[in-house]
Amino acid sequence: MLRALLSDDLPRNRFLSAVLLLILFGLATAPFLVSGASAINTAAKILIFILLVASYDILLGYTGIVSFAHTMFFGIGGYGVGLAMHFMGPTWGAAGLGAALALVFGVTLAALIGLLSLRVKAIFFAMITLAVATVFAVLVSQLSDYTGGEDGRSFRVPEVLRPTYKVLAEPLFGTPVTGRIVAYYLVFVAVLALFLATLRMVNSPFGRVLQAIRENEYRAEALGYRVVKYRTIATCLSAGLAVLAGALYALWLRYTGPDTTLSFNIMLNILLMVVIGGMGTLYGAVIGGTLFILAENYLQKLLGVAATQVEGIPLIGHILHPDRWLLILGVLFVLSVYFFPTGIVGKLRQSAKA
Amino acid sequence: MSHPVLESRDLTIRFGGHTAVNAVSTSFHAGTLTAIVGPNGAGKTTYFNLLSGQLTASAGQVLLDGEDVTRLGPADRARRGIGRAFQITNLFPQLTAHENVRLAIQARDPAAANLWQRWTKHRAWIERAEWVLEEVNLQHQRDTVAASLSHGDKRKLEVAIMMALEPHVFMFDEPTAGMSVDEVPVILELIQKLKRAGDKTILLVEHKMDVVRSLADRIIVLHHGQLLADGDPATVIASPIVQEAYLGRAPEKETAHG
Amino acid sequence: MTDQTAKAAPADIPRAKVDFLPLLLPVVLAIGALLLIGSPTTWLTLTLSALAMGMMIFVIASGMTLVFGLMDVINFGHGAFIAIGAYLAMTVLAPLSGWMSTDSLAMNLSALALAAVVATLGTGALGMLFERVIIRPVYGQHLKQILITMGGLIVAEQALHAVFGGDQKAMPLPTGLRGAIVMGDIALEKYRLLVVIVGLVVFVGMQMVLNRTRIGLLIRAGVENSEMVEALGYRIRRLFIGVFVVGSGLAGLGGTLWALYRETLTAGIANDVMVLVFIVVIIGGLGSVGGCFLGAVLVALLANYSAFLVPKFALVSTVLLMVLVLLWRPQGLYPVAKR
Amino acid sequence: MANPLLRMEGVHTHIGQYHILQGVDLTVPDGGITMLLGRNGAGKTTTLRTIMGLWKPSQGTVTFDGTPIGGKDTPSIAQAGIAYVPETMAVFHDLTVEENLKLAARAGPMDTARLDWIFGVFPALKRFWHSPAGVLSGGQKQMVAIARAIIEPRRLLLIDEPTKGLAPAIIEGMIGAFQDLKRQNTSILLVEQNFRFAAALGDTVAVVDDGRVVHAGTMADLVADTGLQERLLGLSLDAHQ
Amino acid sequence: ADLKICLIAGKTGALEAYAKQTEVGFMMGLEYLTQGKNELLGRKIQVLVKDDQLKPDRGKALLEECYADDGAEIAVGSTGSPVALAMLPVAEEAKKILIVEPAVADSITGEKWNRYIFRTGRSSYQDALAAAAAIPADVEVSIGMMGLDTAFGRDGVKAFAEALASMRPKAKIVAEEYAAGNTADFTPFAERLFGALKDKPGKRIINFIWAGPHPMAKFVDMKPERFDIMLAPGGNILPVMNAWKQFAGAEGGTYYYYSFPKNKMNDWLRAEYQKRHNAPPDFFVAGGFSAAAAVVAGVTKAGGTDAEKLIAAMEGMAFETPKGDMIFRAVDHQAQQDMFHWRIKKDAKDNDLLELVATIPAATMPLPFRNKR
Ligand SMILES: Nc1ncnc2c1ncn2[C@@H]1O[C@H](COP(=O)(O)OP(=O)(O)OP(=O)(O)O)[C@@H](O)[C@H]1O
Ligand SMILES: Nc1ncnc2c1ncn2[C@@H]1O[C@H](COP(=O)(O)OP(=O)(O)OP(=O)(O)O)[C@@H](O)[C@H]1O
Ligand SMILES: [Mg+2]
Ligand SMILES: [Mg+2]
Repeated sequence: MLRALLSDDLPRNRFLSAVLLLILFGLATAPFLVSGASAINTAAKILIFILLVASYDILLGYTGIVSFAHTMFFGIGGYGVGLAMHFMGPTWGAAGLGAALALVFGVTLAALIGLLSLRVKAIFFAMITLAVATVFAVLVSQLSDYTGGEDGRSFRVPEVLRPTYKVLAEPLFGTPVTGRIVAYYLVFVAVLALFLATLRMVNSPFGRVLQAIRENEYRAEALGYRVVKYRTIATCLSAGLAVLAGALYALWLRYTGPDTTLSFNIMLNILLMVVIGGMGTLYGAVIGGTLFILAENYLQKLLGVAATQVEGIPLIGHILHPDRWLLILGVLFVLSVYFFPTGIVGKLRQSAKA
Repeated sequence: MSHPVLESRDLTIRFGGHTAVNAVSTSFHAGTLTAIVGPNGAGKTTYFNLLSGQLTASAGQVLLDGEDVTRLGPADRARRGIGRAFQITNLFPQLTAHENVRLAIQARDPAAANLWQRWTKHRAWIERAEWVLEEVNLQHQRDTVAASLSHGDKRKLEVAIMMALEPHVFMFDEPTAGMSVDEVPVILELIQKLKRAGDKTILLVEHKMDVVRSLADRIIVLHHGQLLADGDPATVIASPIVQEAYLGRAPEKETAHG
Repeated sequence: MTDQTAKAAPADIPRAKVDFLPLLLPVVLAIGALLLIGSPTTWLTLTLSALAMGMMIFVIASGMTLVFGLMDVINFGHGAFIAIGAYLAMTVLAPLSGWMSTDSLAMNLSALALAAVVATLGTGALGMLFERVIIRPVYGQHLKQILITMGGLIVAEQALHAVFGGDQKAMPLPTGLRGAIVMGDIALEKYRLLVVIVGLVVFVGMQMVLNRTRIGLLIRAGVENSEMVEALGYRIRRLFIGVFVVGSGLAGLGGTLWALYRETLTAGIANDVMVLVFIVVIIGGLGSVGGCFLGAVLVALLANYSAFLVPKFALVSTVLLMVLVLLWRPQGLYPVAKR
Repeated sequence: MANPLLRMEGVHTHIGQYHILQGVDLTVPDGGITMLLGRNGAGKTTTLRTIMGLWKPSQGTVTFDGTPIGGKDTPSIAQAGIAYVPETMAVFHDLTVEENLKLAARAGPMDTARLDWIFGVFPALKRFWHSPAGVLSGGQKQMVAIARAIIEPRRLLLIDEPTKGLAPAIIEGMIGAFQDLKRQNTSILLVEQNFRFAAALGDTVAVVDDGRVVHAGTMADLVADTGLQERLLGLSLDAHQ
Repeated sequence: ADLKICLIAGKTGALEAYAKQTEVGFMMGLEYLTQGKNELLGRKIQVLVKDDQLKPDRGKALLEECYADDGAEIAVGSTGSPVALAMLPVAEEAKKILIVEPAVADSITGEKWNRYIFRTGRSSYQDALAAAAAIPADVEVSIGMMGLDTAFGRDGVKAFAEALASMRPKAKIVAEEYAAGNTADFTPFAERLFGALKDKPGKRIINFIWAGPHPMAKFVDMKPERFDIMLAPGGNILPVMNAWKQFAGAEGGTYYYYSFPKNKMNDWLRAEYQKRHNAPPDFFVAGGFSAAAAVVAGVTKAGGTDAEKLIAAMEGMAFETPKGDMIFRAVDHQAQQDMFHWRIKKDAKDNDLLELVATIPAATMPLPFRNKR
């Protein structure tokens, strides 16, 4: 049963299993474990990024394609849902229609990019996707009458997802059960299901072929695999999942804008999450996503605490200042690439073998 | 005589000003092993590349089972039954020997592109891959990643991958180069077995004349991209042009050694 | 080429031909633009200023193309060196405000030269550190390079914030280089003339070193198989460090030029040009100095013409140019290597 | 026999966690040609790479011309006078044939006479002088790799399977070339599968198995003793033809 | 319990310098207005400063956290307009007051407004009115616009056109150019504007709607005086304006310049700020201070922090700030405020750059209502 659910791709390391279980448990109970807006917001963001990073790993880790356009698909999902709700009102129909249109648009775009440009060398493909993503971002900002430009769009969501909607009259474990909780579990279930589905796909015969293509496309072609076809399908799959992640994120934030979905910073964050977690293993997406979002959210607070301890010490006080959190994060990037060249999951599995 | 399985008509490729394969017309029949010999740079590998689709001809045609496949890519030709082992080892470096072979087996299965099945469900692939590894005497390296194999073992894996494809046209490009003397017979035996099956078309590029002599039904000689000689082994080897162009010495000396 | 190798080359093997086709691109572009713009003075103003801007982009990008192309290292941290170079130059210029504000052009220029030298050497030295700490573990792994150099960039940018503060700094031009030379209706900023000279010197210098010495060969070979280069008896590590130092130093020089052009300075000063730098490096064909030069000129020309003719299009024109070039020549205009 | 030019004593080499060489003892006499034989995966290539410093020995000593070189870095070992032809050839694909050789000639411009001698052995190099090495045929690449090692005189050549992929005519020429080198007092350590070639060229021989040298002696002894051949190399008459 | 106020700002990211000013100004405002006791209605004030990193999603999450987890009763923020806009619905859901400072987008007190939103910061439209006021009134003027190619720039140009129409009917916009923030070469834009303006009647001015590194110097280098064109770069923070020393005579409108407003609060701010930071207070320091003034005045008047009472108290409330009195308009909660028409001095020095041409009184600026109630 568990094997089937995980598609025979078990964590293969005791410590890793424990951490994954811990994350699963934490995410499943986040709203009640720690009450408050901060915890639930962080947990939801972790969920969405796990899905987003997993979808990117299909490209990067499994197929060996470097694309800088992944946030574009994330954005398409976000804008699909956001604009549909903004213009059509806060109904489920609008959300569904927006997501469906975004999915169709995103996957078509992915197929086009794939068919047109997957023949060129890897680094050039990366640059072409960067270009396409840039043009898309410019377009979104210039069509500000529809998209809201840099300001993005805030919109309302269906009644049951709003914070003002009370599900239970009484708080449960000290947490008031509002529409936010409903929205959270909507995201949770959707992400869990999509993640397991992704796991299944990378462990299918198809997924094996992707790995072969990553390893040696020339040889794969000689075995009879049409490389461009496989790559294009992988691109579409990955894009579709990113669209869905974007749609969920918009639904959760009740806002969509270039900074939350399209910015190059997010692209880099995704890359980091993949690499820190470990490329070519979806569990890496879970670990990488969770760690990164936690760091992004709590590093500053942590530094705030640390800074009070070292206040007055000249240089250290300067460096540990909460406003310099990015400095610390930068150092952490470098260190993690240093010490986890195969990602955390890779490292754990290696140590299991030795 | 039966239909040729594979045929090249005026097959030509030019790189810039250099014509690497020059209007080669010949055909290959089921049940025969044709050895292709010629000096270095004669165009043997390039000719293979044209037949299997790695390169597209500048002029001329390739016919497979009577159909024109000149414009098809390597994947499509592989699907139609062309198997190819490369001169310069061409593996999936970070995958194990077993996975390398399994991917070749999978390629023949319509389930290869299935998105939803678990690959672990395909016991048949796994078992067959093991069997193929045994065939080339590589079972002890089953779980070694290809990059860590010694050169000779890589050559064996290269052959194993082609065997796993179960093609009906086999193209060996110097299969025994770098293989140790005690391993060469394993490969030769394998090729013999294919020959005995009687319905396979086998092409072999090889510089070791003893190997060629022991296996070939027919030899063709390429020189400067052109077809220089074609015929049964004894005649071709004995012909003075071949002695001159390829072996670079008198025929007696060569036979004396054999 | 020495006599004896010339002898060794048989006559029937054609020499590698110089590829002139891409050189026509800027010419065609300029002529097309002249037809569309109509006014020759406007066209001339745009063209001259674009040529100068192209030189500046070239200097900024040249270090990147060296490192990117020759060592196969994608240095997203290039921008950090640009910024650091600019800050170094600012630090040098601050106490020299006397030299900067006199009317003596010689004094002006020596202040700038001093600043440029310090910026170049300083970033070069930092480059050595960067190579050791950041780059070395990730040779040959593009993705990791992108990430780790990104990390380096963030650290450097934040460090600049910590040292110099987050606010914008002024970086005024010296008196003698302010304003423009006006010829009829054409105005060309004086500073741009200086940039053209520096750009040409850098270009010629790099071409000489790469084409007339063994170094260029060694680096290209080393990228492909550093193990074999070592087995031939060369210390490829040192060479790579050297290349990285030079690349970083050029970034520092570029940063100095750029900040002076902008006349203001923030830690994020390089972010605006980095996209252009990437495009130029790609269009030129990873690692080709000549390609980078041509690419820079092309990009600058196109940016100016399109901004004048169809301003809306200006934003995407350079990206489009890159895509078109890649469709025509998938390896860039002057591919160095078949990677 | 002359003093040994190269001596390996009890050399162990690990690659990652794998223990590949398990105590190799090997000597290469000065001015002679030594053949290194053994089945696939025996450790021949690893032995050469260890000498060259491309793998670091974890134990044991490697002495070249009286000075220890075990653990030194590759460039120093190369500068001490050792040249290497790897089994993968490792020609620089982006560089032309000329540039490949130019790099190998550390001392400066290539010596014209020597170049002519190389062109004599490998005529194809002359024809492809200005072509990128990447477009050469398999055998032609092998020629570039060998030419690179002999473009300047070196004390010792480490050559991994030079005949693989070469046409018989070229192999004949190569035997001559190696004998020329020997006359110029260059010693050679040669890994070879082609026993006939090995027999024709070698003065001494060492057989590697499982990361150890299991036999060392003169070539003549081995050629004479078919029983020994069979035992060490699995050579049987029909396999060898 | 303590009275908790959240201050959300983009403390890291491109606008770091702005955010720092806001924070310092806000703190100094509280200090001055509570006479250093830091108490209001007998309750100790606790300010929770949060960094939204200029990310709208983060701003939103932080504001939720403020209201729900930290128990903040009032929130102030934020630096970037996209962040502020994303935060607006959170205030409405939480039913708590959000004072927007210093984000400028018109829609904050326009179409995106809700009744929990007040803004002490000036809107783009107010900037436009100030800029328009700096245009000569009695002569014919032809204006070329150099706008930043974002919603900010485009809205700014639109607002400026409207402001001209109502305040300076003799002035006309004859050309609009928009350039991306990362434009390297402004030559084509200058050429277009010069071309459009050079044969136009009356005074010729190029007006900038810009944020970030300013193209002013590049335009000066192109010698606009050849065509008798003046440059009006718009108000900006001190470090930017300090780079304009040599452009004596250029005019424009601004929100604040430390030496312009003459009142006790500003005197104290200038003196104290000079003492602590060895520089005159800038733009956003005054803004932060004003937000603090609004909080203190509102809470005092309402006698507590209950949102409904605060709304009732603050609608139409006048309060003192370093830049003079402000009034929260009852309809859209935008603070009406004086703006300043300036000119660059003859021998300007760092931090002594502008002279006041005229104060533009709040009452004379025709600021429309754009919100739906
Ligand atoms: N892509 C290419 N561009 C230019 N020339 C090429 C290219 N590929 C092959 N050639 C040339 O074509 C000729 C034939 O090469 P090919 O590899 O077919 O030789 P071969 O007969 O297989 O030789 P070998 O026995 O050495 O493997 C060679 O001279 C080679 O340089
Ligand atoms: N990079 C590596 N990582 C792990 N094991 C390796 C690696 N390279 C070689 N080996 C192993 O070391 C052993 C010796 O390899 P080596 O290449 O020295 O053999 P060889 O004698 O040269 O064989 P061949 O004749 O096939 O070239 C083999 O078992 C091989 O699998
Ligand atoms: Mg070949
Ligand atoms: Mg070997």
